Amino acid sequence: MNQPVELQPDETFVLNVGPQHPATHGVLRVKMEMNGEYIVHAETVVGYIHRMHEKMGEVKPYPQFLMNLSRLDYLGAMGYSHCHALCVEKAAGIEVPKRAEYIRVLMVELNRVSSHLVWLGAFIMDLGGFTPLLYTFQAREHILDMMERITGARLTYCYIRFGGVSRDIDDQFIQSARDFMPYMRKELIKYHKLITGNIIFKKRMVGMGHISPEMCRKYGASSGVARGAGINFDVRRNEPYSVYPELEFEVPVYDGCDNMSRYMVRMEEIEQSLRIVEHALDQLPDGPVMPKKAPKIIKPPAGDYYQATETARGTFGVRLVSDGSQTPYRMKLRSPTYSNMHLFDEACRGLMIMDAMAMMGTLDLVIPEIDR
Amino acid sequence: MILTLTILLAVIIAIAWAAFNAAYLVLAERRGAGVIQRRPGPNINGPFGLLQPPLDGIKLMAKQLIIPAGADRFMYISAPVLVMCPAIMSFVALPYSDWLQAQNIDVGLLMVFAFASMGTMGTIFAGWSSHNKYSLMAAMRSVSQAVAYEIPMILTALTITLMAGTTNLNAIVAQQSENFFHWNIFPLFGETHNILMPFSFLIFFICSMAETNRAPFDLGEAEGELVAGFHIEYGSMGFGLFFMGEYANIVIGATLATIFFLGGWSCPFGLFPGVWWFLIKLYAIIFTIIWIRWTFPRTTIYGLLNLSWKILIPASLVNLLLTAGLMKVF
Amino acid sequence: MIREKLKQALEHLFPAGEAVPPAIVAEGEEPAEKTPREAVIETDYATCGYHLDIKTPPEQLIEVVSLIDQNDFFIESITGVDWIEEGEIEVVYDFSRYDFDLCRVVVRTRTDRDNAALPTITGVYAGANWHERETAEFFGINFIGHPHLVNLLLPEDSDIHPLRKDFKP
Amino acid sequence: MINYFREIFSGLWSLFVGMKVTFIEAFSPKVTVHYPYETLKMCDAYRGHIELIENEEGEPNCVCCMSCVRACPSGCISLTGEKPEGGKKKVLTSYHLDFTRCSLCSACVEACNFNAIEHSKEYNLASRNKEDFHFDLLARLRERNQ
Repeated sequence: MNQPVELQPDETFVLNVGPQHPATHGVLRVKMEMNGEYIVHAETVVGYIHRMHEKMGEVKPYPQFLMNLSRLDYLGAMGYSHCHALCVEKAAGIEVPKRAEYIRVLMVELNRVSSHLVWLGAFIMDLGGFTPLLYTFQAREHILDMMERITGARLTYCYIRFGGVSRDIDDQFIQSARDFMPYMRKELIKYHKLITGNIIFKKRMVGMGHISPEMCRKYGASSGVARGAGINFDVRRNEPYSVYPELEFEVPVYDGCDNMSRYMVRMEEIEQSLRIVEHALDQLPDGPVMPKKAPKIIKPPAGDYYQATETARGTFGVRLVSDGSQTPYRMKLRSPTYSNMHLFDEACRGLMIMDAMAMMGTLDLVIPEIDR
Repeated sequence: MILTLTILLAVIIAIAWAAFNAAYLVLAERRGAGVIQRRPGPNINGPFGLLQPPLDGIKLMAKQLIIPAGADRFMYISAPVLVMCPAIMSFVALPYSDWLQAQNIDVGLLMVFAFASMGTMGTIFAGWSSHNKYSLMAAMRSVSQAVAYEIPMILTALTITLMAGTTNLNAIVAQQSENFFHWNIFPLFGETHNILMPFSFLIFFICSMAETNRAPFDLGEAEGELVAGFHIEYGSMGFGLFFMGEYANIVIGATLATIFFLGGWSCPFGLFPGVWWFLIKLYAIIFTIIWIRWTFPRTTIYGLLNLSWKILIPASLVNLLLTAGLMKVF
Repeated sequence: MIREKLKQALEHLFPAGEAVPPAIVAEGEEPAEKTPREAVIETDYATCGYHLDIKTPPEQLIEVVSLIDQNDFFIESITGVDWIEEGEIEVVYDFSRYDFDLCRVVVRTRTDRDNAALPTITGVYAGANWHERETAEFFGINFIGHPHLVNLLLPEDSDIHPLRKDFKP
Repeated sequence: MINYFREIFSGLWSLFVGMKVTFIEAFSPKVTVHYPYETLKMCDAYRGHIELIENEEGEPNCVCCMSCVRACPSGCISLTGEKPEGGKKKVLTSYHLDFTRCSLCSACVEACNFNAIEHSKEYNLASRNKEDFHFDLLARLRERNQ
């Protein structure tokens, strides 16, 4: 509906969005070549907080690398530790007690809810509405309090160990998690009233920021970006791991390919995560949370192992190349936002800057996770 | 001589009132945001945080005014003045009751609008002279926005002038003074019964929000994409003047809405008219504006222009036409 | 089954390399001495986490990747492994599928350590751009034909290759 | 034409629905804690920096087995111990924690088999001076006992 006028090659100018910019949620820089308010060409520059986690993985023994995984993504740290633990357990053949696996899934899903809540608030803040951020933080605070009581930290949990988890959950946690469900559902209705129905919001979301399924495939997008493009893909169900086959949940898919679809996918994911938590609480088996003989020294046999999981931001993968020693030979961390962000360069072409910023918000960026 | 002194005093009081309002509305906004977001807001400095605005002012004045390299110095320095001065000047013509007014001007309405549109000049000066692409884009947005919203706003004001037959703000209020049903927003009785007036009020309200760059129309300072918009390069009191100018403009917009539609200082029941009624109405409107700001996300620039050119301008034109027709008929 | 289909198509592509039986490396067993340059190996998903392991020479890389692209796979990641003892760098391409016909494909290709160069696959998968840039800066591989091969995560002016095993900070 | 008006009115209505939500929230109680004036108690599992645990005599439980030093991913613990004349067990002579590098991962506490270290509940740890984060835990223990 809005078409830029034809321009001469020397009529564009370059706008540096970032490295410090309110919409980039961290140190990310986008070099935008602009025609007035229209983006002609964008180049994303990442790497400002690159910490070389992969090299750290090569020089540290397996258990010492555990805590690095929490530092990848400060909002959904649990999912990343989970993936790493699953990969190493698969390689080293460590059995995980059923209860521990359930607790992991519980925590991962709660973490997913809290991560999506931050995304929601920050995304609306990109659009200029400040208040929803504080409402979502109120709800998130309940989750963080719950998880802090068990894991001992609010963001960098470092809770999952090879073979189990570091600490069992107690009745108080179960009770507070159960109490949280109806509260969160009520909050979700509030968000839908305040945000989803709003005409200004709808005008900015529906039909804006087109990302096609083909583009998703070429760039390897996952999570809400792919599911918002009508791709019915969720590692939790397509490639079941952990105890997800035993739990009931649906994968929300919208095929609008626009901002609204991606937004709705994430909103429904919150509901589905609540459902998983409820179900996992019902089915929670008794037993230990660490195997009887948890191995102190982990030496996976030589080989190449891969494990993918669905974290809050999409498909996270760990490739582990072992040479049979105590330290990995190579530890590749495939981060989901990396692929999702890569797509931005192509997808934002021809958009106005404010629509591009809205689209960037729907990609659910966490910069340390791109940079690793 | 005495007359001149009286006028001078009145003007000084008007300016003080404008500055006071601008400063304390910042506090009111922050406290209001706190209430909506279930947190206290600034409450440390003084009782209820009442010392916050003067302390903020001292802090801003104590800061160095940094002029970026490559900036047009003259325009850069004059821009905040150009934003704040017209806003304060408008206060001279605004009546608060039948006697409380700096100067009763027969073309008060015209004067207020003339000064209000001058504020855009300051915005574009700031955006252009800052030597920053963000601020330039913001300035361009502000101008297109001001052009788009001035038209429906003035058309609505024209409707009021048509009904009142005068541009004297006092006279406009005087016509609505009897009771609630004589106000222009619900003119069921009196000479001007016009069922379209609630829509006029809505148009005027939206336009005054857009004119003053208020959320959800704050595209000139959209922090999500343009960081801080036209005042991105301003620090210290230069920034403070922009800030105060914005709030002074809000007061002007709300004052005009009160005068045009809500009967100014007249009481809803025709009893004890006075300045307090005016202030109650004024601040009710201002708080609604604050409430709106902390509820909605920002519109897009084309959404904003579409709203103006496709909805508000046709609506206000139709409104003007029908009002003229109704006045002819009755 | 996409796995069978892809496997057949790939075996067609490598007429020289005979199909190798599924190589499930049992615990304690020594891995094969000399891995063939080109092979399609069906691996055990439960132990490794992927289904097909394709070894290809660099010359045939684009052909293999195009074939995978035609079968609607999405690119998951590209990375390298520095086999310093063999004097080679292995570049690993991961592909997977969006539908329920689960098939993870790993494409491996090797290049000389000292003069590492490989053809780019950005022409096939646009999303390989960043992955290749990352691999290039970490391992010092020249992706021939890459449109914009500058450092991505490392500082723009650095010329270190930190994931090489002989890297000393 | 009808759609034009319907869109305007449904849009306006949605704005009022949103305003109602914030209006209700405005009359709900505050949820924040006014930090420097009120503080919350840290929960039991909270992981602060590590602290030595003392036995009944006020001496540290540590037997200098060095397992915490080995377990630490960042190498931020350094300790020395010596065997006193005629004594059987090693006695801790110094225990330094470089908190600038600690990532609070709890590996050292889990590695300890002698119940010698625990996490403190301290979180007010901001300083402009790097030296403030080189903790001498043994000195802190003695200080606590006095």
